[in-house]
Amino acid sequence: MNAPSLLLVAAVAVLYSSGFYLLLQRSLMRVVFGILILGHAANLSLLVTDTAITLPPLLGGEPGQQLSDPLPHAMALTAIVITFGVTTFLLALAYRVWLDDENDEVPDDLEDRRISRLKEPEDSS
Amino acid sequence: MNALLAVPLLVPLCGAAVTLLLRRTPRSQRITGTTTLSVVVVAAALLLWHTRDGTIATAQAGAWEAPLGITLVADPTSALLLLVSSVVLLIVLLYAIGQDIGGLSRATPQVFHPVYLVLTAGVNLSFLAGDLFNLFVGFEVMLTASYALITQAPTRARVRASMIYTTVSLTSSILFLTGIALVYALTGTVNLADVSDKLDAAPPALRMVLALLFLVVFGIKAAVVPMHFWLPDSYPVALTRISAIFAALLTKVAVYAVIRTQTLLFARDDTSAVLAVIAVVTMIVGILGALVQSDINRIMSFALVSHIGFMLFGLALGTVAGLAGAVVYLVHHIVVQATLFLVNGLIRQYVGHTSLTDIRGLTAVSPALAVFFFLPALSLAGLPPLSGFVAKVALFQAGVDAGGLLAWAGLAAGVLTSLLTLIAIFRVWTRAFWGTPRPDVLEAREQLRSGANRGGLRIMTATTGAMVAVGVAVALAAGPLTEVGFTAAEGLLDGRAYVTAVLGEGAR
Amino acid sequence: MSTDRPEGRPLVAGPGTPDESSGPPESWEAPRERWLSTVVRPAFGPRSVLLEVVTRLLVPAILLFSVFLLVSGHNRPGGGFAGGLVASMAYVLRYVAGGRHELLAGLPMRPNGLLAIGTLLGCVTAGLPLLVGRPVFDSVKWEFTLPLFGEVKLLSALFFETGVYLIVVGLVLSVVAALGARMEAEEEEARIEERERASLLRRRRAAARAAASAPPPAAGEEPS
Amino acid sequence: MLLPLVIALHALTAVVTPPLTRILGPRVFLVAALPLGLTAAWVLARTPGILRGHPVEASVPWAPALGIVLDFRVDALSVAMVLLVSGVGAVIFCYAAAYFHRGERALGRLVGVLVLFAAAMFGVVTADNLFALYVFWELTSVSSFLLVAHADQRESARRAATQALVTTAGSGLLMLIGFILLGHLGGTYRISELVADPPPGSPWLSAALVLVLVGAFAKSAQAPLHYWLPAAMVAPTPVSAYLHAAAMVKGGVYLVARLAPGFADTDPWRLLVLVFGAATMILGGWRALRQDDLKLLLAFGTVSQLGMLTVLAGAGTHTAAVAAIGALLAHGLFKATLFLTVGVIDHQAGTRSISRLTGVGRRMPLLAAAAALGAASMAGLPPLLGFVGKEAALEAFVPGAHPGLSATASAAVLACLVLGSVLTFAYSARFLWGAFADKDTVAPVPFPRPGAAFTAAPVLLAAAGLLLGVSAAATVDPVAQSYAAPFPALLHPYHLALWHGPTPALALSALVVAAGALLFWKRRAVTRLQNAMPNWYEAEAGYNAVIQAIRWTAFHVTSRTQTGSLPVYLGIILATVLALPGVRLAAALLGGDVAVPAEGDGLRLWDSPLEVVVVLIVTVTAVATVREHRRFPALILISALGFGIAGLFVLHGAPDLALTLVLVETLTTIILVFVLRRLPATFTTRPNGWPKRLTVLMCAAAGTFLALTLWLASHARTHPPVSLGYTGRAAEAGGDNLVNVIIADFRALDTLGEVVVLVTAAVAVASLVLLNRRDRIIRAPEADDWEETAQADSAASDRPGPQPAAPDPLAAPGANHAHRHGPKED
Repeated sequence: MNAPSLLLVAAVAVLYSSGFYLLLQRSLMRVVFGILILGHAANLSLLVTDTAITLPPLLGGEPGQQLSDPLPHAMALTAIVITFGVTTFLLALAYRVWLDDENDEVPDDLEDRRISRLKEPEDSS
Repeated sequence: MNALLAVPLLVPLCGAAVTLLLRRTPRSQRITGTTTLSVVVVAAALLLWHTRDGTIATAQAGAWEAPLGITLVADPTSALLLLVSSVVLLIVLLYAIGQDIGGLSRATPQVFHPVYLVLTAGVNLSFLAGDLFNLFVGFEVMLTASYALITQAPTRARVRASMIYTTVSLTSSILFLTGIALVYALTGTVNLADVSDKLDAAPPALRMVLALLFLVVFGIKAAVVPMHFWLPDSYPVALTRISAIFAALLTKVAVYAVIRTQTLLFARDDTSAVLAVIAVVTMIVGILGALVQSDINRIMSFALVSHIGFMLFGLALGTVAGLAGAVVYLVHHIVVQATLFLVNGLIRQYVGHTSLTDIRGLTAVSPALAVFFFLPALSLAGLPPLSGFVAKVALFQAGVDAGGLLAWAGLAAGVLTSLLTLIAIFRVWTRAFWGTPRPDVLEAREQLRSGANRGGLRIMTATTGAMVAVGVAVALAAGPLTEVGFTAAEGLLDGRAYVTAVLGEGAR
Repeated sequence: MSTDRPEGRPLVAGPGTPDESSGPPESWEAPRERWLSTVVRPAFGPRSVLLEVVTRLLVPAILLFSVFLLVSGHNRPGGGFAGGLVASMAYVLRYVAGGRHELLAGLPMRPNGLLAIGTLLGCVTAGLPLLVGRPVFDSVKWEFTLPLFGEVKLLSALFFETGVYLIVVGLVLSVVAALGARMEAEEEEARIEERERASLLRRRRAAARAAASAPPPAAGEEPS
Repeated sequence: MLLPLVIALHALTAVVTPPLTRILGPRVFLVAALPLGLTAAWVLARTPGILRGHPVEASVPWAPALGIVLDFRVDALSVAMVLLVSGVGAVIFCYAAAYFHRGERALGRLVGVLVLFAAAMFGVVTADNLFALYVFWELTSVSSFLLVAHADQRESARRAATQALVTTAGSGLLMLIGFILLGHLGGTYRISELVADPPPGSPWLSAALVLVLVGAFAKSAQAPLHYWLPAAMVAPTPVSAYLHAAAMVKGGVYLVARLAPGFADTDPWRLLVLVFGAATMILGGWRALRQDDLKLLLAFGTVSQLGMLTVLAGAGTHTAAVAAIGALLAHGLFKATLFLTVGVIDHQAGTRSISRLTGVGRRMPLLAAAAALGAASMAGLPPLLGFVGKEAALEAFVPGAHPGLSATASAAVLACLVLGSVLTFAYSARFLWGAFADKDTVAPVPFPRPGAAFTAAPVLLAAAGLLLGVSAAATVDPVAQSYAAPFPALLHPYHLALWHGPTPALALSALVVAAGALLFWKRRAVTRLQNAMPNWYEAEAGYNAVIQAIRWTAFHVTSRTQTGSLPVYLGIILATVLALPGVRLAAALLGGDVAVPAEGDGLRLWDSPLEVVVVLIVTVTAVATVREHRRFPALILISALGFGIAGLFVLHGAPDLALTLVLVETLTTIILVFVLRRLPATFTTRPNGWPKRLTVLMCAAAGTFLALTLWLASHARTHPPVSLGYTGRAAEAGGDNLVNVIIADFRALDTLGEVVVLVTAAVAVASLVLLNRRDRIIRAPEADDWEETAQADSAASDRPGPQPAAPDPLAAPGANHAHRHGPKED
């Protein structure tokens, strides 16, 4: 019925996979890139829930034409803008981390590392 | 009713805009913030009054009927949570104002006030959203505000923590968005009531996949084991006022979302086994983490993770009693966690840090502080006669009533967790509050109390006391609270009523 | 926040622009009257006259186009978002061509003001119907005839879209100001500080050396 | 409704007394004694009516929906307990007024909590609702926690308090589950109703009773949970006398006695009660024999006596019940007497060690006499109440006397009782000797004469024990009979009295005295024997081992899982996505539960050739971005990817989306350039903590899973989308562009939220970069030496102190330091 074409499904799969892969890296910028790609993947997912109709949802054309589903477009638009806002913040954050650490990496939590480096519990009380 | 449902969103947003404009005049910012939140408290109280008998209040934005426009919905569950969260938000704001007045904070009020009000709007929208995508937007509003808040006074540790926090939250948001795409693909709608209605016809296997996906999505935000690791690495590092609000509200909003989606959308799908296992693991792993830490804030954060398990346990039972227990536990936990973090903030003021290795004799430093810690600590451990006890009894009763292997596993985990919480929290008490305080701490206290920041410190202490009082009030009002809890739980389980209230009688 | 530090920062050494060098460079109180003036310093690379001229010509057109997108959005692709993004593109262009002073100079108001006004517009559009007992966001339509334009249809949604437009512009401006202009200023400042510190150190060391070498005999052989 | 008021009066006193302490000093205890004395008097006045079968009742609803109602009911058993809790309590409070010095540390806290404890204890013994009982029960645990640690500077006090709390509250939790189960089975949480009409026997009922008994045993220090009681002796003596003689430890016995009429015949109640009670009795007596510290001797004696009381209260026969009341009252009186005596000795002599005391009896004949009376009562000598109770106890287990009890069980218990009594006699004698005797080998310690008020309390209590013993038949017996009434009556019900004629019990008593005297006489041999025996009964080691095991587990679980590494956390989240919904989808596909699009039924390879090209661009750029480690090529790739997506949007009839995306992509690229040009030219490639193959596999699986679900879900759509409704309504909204109409009108609320996100993001970016810039500039150069200490960044950074001087460019490291110890923590 209205399942998207296999090609689009594959594109979505590749986008998600590469987004996840970048997300799992230590480099700050690659994490940001991962989020960007994942955002694309999610927006594309919203879009392809629609059938293969390619007419823009603009009224006023010839009556009786089947237009593409506008709701996913609206949601994807909202999502794009949200992702944009949040990505800029993430960028600023990444830049800040880099400034502080002189290091293009997501730093580990020090207290966790301290605890996991211990050989045994700190105190017995 | 239209106005009552819109006020908790629009008033904080207007407040945020006004405080953004008034960034040069802290005084008017404070007045705006306090007024705004007071209005929200009143609106939430009215809403709860209106819905206390199980009425479901709805408002159609733009006057478009339900599946076309966005619906705002308040049932007893959301109204109750709205009221509690806005009270907590107001008190924490007053605490922050006291801190600012006393010059005891490194936060920048120009940013704090607007963003805090945006956070309020986001939390409220999440509670009131009757639409899946709108819920997503509510979450995003709340989360973006939280990104801004967690980086207040950005020290290295805070920046590092917020990197973890932001990335994990974004991952969850992306998965949420994907989930919405899937729901729309399956049903062609995003209105919660409509989705609930139309999912009936969907293949059960796919429905189950979606149920589990949403469990993961909200589970990340609710810090459910094994997706909880980010929380103890980020919350404790933030400013007190902010970790208090995060601990009290953000995870609870996610728990609310879990409850809402699992009961309304996926009631037909039996996720109870998964939920019960997750609940048990969350309880145990969380509290084991708390036993190892040496920083009070981190102990509280792990305890927070652990007690999320209790609420999920109530949901996993799937009975009226279980859900009522979960709702009551939510209310209790919001207040208690906020109180404990505020107390930690006072400890920071007095001692300069919250590391257990170097704090002694707080009882001697400030008896009020000792009382303020002791009562919520008891409550967290579930000891009577405080709210934690009532909430725990509600859950345990529901578990015993339900019976079965999973219920008993949950009960066993609940008992063990309560005991370990007791050990963890009284480890803090015996080490930090008893003993002889260091002389320099006493000196610093005298300076603090006689210096220019005296007034601010008093406000902070008073507001912490107010939060303790709210906790005691929750315990005293356990009768009405449990009544509302049961009404709310019945409402949660009665998806038909929700659908009818939103879509009208003609639905289906 | 110590923007009031006295040490000099002749970031833009324009002659005859005293207010330029005395005021904090990253402040939004920067002068507004100039427009691709001689103190331009582009964000990237060397100054390019061609780019400046093109920018000068393009910016008003872009802004106009953005307003068109905003107004026509209800019937055609466009709307508040697209309009806002296009408008902010104009400012980004100015920044790229003219550097951060250009950006500051050309702003109608601070980004925070834009954000706040935009939010208020949105909230008011949403909340006004409540006062007359209608649901939030209930749309209102005014139709009236204007002498020149003829029949004009005014939707409350347009106010809302204007809010969106303002917010988008505010967002991009504050991001560009923060991640572009401010960082640039800071780096410059840090460099100057570094230089000052180094020269101060050098001077002190020289003074110390002078002092050490003043008592002449055998000083050079002592281990230091 | 006077009962809740009694508790309110206590609570009021608890609030008032701490401030009063500043004025009155230790005499504040006299004020504190008032509510207790009044309570005792009031209950005493109501006793006749209660004994006639009219219990005093009251009820305060709290959370009725959960059955949490504060029901109160005072019957004969409660009368006996209230007299101990409030009556004896009042005497102990008066004693405390003389015991404490004016300058005693934290006296206000002590008196407040002590009164609170008294209130809770009163609640425990009058509550008629399982939850109410639990509430007061745990309140006694918590207040005793604060009382035991009165000297909180001392590690031993802190440890003992924690131990007591963890043990009693921990087992209290099990008891709570037992209560809930009991209420669930019985359909009510009212104790009187449950006992009168117990639910039918079932495995669940047995489980409930076991859980309840665990709580009761822990509270009453039954072996092997008895270790906390001796340790809690670090508390001030009046506290010990009240908590650990008269009141708190009786709570468990009380609960057993309270439930016995309804549940004694349900397995395994009797077995548990008799076995643990008897074992505790002997163990406690045995250990009491070797103590040098008089207080510890009494503590172990208490453990032993509690064992006996548990046996009597739980046996569930008429005679045993009668004996229980007698022994309960007797124990409260004599043990309080003895504790108070030790308190006087300790207070005056500064020691309570047997090996250091000598000649106290000569100097304090009155105190010695009182103690002798108390010890005699403990040893079970006539004409004291202790003797009356012990006679009855022995009588209760004469084989064949009770149909409910098998002869062998009776005989075994009787043997234990006798053995326990022998030990009791021996340690009683040892106590008297140790405290008061002249010892040639010991150098005398200075012993100032105490005030009369100080010694009055033990004398008074000892006299009460004597008086009640002599008049047992008239005073104690009616209470005992009233309590024992529900048990199956015998032909000749047993009555408490001094003289029953020559009975087997009397003979056994004589045997006990003889054997006990022998044991005392041969005490050196006994000590040698005890030293030779292994210390296997040190239950405290068990507690410590459990705590250690918990900490060990906690440490290993946490240090393995909480790694602090973001890639690991995100990987686990992905793994969860795969493990929960992913596995479910795989199962559905394998099981054929879900329809897969087939040829002619929605299965299409592509929609248009152009789509193939664009998708190719998208996938190639996506994969290339993943593989690219240089910053600017990666930037170009990611922008190209964005434009490719926009192309797909155009192809799918979404011009608005495409327009917005193109604009957004352009801006994103520009901002990325701003940031990237400051970053290193290549990205770091340090491993992320996961094996690379696993990462690839996991990401590919997650991506495939999501895309596949999307495909299947779209295929399975059953309803037309709601958006069809927009077409007809767009005119109302006044626009032709449906997407825009949705954004600005139909779903304007979403848009409002969305722009608020933008506002917040803008503010956040600005605050992150613009503010606190001074700190960063100063800190940035010496970032490295921070690495290890940086955790203190937030915590240690800002203890209250003087403002740091304005940072001097020359003194960057110093400024850095000043920042770390800046003025404000938060």
